[in-house]
Amino acid sequence: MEARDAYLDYAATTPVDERVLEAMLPYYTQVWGNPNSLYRRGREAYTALEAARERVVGAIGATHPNEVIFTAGGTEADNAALIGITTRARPDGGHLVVSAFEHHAVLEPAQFLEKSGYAVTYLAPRPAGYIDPEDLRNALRDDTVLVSVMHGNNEIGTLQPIRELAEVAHERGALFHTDAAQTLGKVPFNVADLGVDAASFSGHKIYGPKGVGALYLKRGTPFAPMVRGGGQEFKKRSGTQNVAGIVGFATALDLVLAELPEEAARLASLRERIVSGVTSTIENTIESASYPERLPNIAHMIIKGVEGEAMLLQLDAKGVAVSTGSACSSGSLEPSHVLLSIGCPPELAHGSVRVSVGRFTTAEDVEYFLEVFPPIVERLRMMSPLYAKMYGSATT
Amino acid sequence: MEARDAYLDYAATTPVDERVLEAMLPYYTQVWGNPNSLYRRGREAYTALEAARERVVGAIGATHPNEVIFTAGGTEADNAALIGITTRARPDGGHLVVSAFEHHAVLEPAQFLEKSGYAVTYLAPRPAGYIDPEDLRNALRDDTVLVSVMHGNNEIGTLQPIRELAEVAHERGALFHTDAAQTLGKVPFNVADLGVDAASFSGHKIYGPKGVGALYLKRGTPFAPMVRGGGQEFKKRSGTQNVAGIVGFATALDLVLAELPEEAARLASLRERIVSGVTSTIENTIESASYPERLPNIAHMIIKGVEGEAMLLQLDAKGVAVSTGSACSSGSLEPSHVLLSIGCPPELAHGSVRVSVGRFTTAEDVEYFLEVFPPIVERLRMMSPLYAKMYGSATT
Amino acid sequence: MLYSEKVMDHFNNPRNVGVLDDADGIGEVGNPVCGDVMKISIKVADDKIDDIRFQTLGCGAAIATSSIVTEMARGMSLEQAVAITKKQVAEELGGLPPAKMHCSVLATDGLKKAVDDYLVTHGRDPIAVGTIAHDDPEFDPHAEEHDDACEVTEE
Amino acid sequence: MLYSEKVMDHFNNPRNVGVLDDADGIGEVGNPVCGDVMKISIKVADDKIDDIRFQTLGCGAAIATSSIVTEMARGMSLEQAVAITKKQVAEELGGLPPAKMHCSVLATDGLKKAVDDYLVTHGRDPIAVGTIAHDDPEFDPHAEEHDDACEVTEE
Ligand SMILES: Cc1ncc(COP(=O)(O)O)c(C=O)c1O
Ligand SMILES: Cc1ncc(COP(=O)(O)O)c(C=O)c1O
Repeated sequence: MEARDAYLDYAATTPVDERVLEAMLPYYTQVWGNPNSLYRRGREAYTALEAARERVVGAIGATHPNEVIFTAGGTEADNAALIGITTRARPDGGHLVVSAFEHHAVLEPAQFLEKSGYAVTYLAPRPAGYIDPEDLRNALRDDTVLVSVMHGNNEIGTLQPIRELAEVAHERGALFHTDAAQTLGKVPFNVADLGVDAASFSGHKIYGPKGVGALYLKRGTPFAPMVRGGGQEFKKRSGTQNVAGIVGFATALDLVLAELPEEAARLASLRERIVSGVTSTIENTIESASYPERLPNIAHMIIKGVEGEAMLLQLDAKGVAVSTGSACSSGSLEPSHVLLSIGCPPELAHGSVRVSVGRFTTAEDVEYFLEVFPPIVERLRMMSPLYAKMYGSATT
Repeated sequence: MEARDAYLDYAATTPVDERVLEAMLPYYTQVWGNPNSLYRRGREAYTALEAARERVVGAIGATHPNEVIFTAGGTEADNAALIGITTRARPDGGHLVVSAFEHHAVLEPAQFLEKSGYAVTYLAPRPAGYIDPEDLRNALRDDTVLVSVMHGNNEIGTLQPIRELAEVAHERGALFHTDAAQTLGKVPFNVADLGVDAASFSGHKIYGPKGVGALYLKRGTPFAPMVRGGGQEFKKRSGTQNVAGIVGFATALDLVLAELPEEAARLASLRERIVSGVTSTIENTIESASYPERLPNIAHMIIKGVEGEAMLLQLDAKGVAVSTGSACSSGSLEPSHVLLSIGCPPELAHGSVRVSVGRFTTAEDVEYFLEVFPPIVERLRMMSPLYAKMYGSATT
Repeated sequence: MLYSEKVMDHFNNPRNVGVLDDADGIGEVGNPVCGDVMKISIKVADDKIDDIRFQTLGCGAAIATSSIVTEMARGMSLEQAVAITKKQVAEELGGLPPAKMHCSVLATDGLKKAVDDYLVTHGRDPIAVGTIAHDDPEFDPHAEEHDDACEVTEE
Repeated sequence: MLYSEKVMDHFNNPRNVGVLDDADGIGEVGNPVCGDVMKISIKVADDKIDDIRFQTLGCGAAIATSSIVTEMARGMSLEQAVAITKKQVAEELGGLPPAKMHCSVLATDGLKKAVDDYLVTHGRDPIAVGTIAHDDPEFDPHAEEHDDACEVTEE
């Protein structure tokens, strides 16, 4: 068993694809003008920027170039959507619904709005890992201004019934935002099909650069900018645009969509192998969420009686990169709010592991992981003062 | 007279230096981990990120790594400083002072705060182009929470007496922020010497990439984050960091500082040549601001009886890139607020031209500009229904 | 913001620049405080525009719209000339960036003024008065040029 | 957040793992709900720690601090052992990331409990009681580990 470099955390970030980097390079040292300048160098940059925008607009099924504004990432897009839509649509307060298992990039601005005087419902998902449209219906109020439910959960990997949820929101007159950072390029994403008013995207999840993302805002959606200044991005997001990064994002999106159907099938089979491999060879392990609609690339499991960071570090020592929802790994006292939200007890949440595959993952990477993982679990269980007591034996 | 490519708008943006790009490249396809991940790839990215931070911290004379947070540019840094400091230090309202000739990236968040219930004084500069510390003293109130005066003005190029201004603010218990997007790397900048509590920087003004900047926040300065989420950047700015861009920014800063003294002298003499060349060969032209403390690289002149965008486009046709404060170029009705603030009448402000030099500007570029510019002015003046009436003759 | 090729052509090679020494009518609109002023002089024969010249202080679009309006108007009857709309001017140029649409008002207003000047100095009734945007003290040239995607942008 | 080399060494090669079958004293602290539980067993001879073992469920720092505390305590008098501070544990490891400082409390508390357990089961007075953070119902392991640059960060 040779040591490998098995990166299995594509849901955290991805390498920039060589083809993407290639597309970006001219915009550092050749076409480097300010796209807001009128002379040739500015016009060249402007043309590249708008061409990139058109590509993104087309790729997500938007209808008008002004519906896509570029941001510094998924987090900024989420913040801008939550705060920008809410404060503009209802400056004097009102009600928001966000799912309880949103990314912090949605939860934190929701909490900020709560402190600023808005009422916020943190809607619990069903234990299987999805937001039930009926639960949303019951949470809506006459003054609900915005509902935000992510398209695919970044930890447990479940997809949400966005079209139904958006419909329920709209019936009650609320706007609908979805955080699609994890789904763009992994499952079909079309704003018209889903019927959303706003959606967030992140470049570095799709083999594009870090520090660039986009916000889809359907025409006419109320919006107050978060970053104010020179009035770039149709006055919706000021600041000289990261032209190279934006070209990278658009290129990455093109590539990932071109390869989507085959790649999704390939990743799904790797994912299945991971889940069945772990749960069949290591006792007291389960998949975290049972909802069948899911991202093809994220496997998420509970390894009972083990702490996540310790697993992660031991896997790292073997050249395997994964992530965990344990409290220790996040530097907070609480384990993953996502797992807690679907009813996973904290002592099990501490032992969660997320294995996510991507473009450069091979079957060998997966087999290697499945080979090195059981002895690690066994070793940690043997080192635990509780495992034998609780589960009988530490051997796998 | 051969057509050239004479880029003379370095104050708008700069090309990425090849050495900077070189330094960035590994962070796209080799060291591409998420710096917030614990395994090797994450640690490598984290190490690079923190090394870049240390370099910036050292370069600006900060004392602690946590004093520098990376942003998506100068605009975001300005917004975060204005809104983050004010709302945290005085959540229930208070008073701000900003100079009337700040960049929109400062003015717009100030106006946002004004709409949110803060009182804002837009302090007029003296006609020579500087903020007088006595004027600031008179503007301060007991409830003044923050003063923001830019270090160097991006249009007229005058430097502001930041140390004195910060002292005056501090005497009255107010915090002090300076927008140093235009000065970093062009004149010495040291947070301790200047005595500021916060300062904003932008990468693409110093031969670094667009879409990256930094905010200096002195330890203990009250601050509420603008972008919230995963808690990156010491919980002060969430979002997966743009590692490549940040490394580029730090590298660009190193380079620009290493070359500063000689380069500043070289640029200053190019600047002098531009101002004396234009004002001596074209009648009815003047330098816009007389304050002697100024950026070495920005020449700013009023060309009476001409509209700026027309000049800009005609220069562009000759391969020369400059900028203007005319209303038309900005898409707004008003010409440059900077020129109006120093008492320049709107009809003259429409005819302003900013010529800014940089690393790759040669004496030949400048001479070429000085050659092609007079006939352009003459032609436009001859086309004007007013020039002959107002100034006697359209010939230069 | 990009100018069309035709705008750039008319800006770089403006047609009919100057003042007709023996003009029958002169129209001047705009204000240097706003950055654009246009003056049109016309010769009229048989109630048609026989010759036409312009002078413009202003941006690329102001110069280009001035230039094209002189081309459009030449040979037109006075009625036809005052009926030229800013939309036609913009279309003739292959479009204008939204922020520049007001420049075409400058051109059509200048032409209207010149026609009325001719009519009034020849003892006839003006035909454009009331349709000249620049005569309206409330006129804001930028009022219509907001980008419609920004309708609900700023507070 | 980076672990020092010494932390990683103790995490990857923890010393003194296990339970002493004939332990004189046993200390168990922590809670699986919080993600870390530690159990220390000691053999005592001449009021010195003669042998020592640990078991830990927890993160890298929890395991490393457990491991090093067993090395530090071995051979110490009981008084010396209960006087080991979390700061000493962290220093001995070449430092701990701020977010992990609480892990060293787990290790010192486990040791203190084991010593008191030995003393009490041998009819003597406990010497650590009152200094064991985990006995305090108000104890928040994370209370002290805020990054001091963030003092004024969040509302
Ligand atoms: C669901 C989700 N939303 C938002 C983000 C944040 O995006 P970014 O890292 O580009 O700020 C991420 C990833 O970090 C994510 O997984
Ligand atoms: C003084 C000043 N502040 C802020 C900015 C904005 O910086 P950025 O373009 O990185 O958003 C600029 C340049 O555009 C500037 O000149």
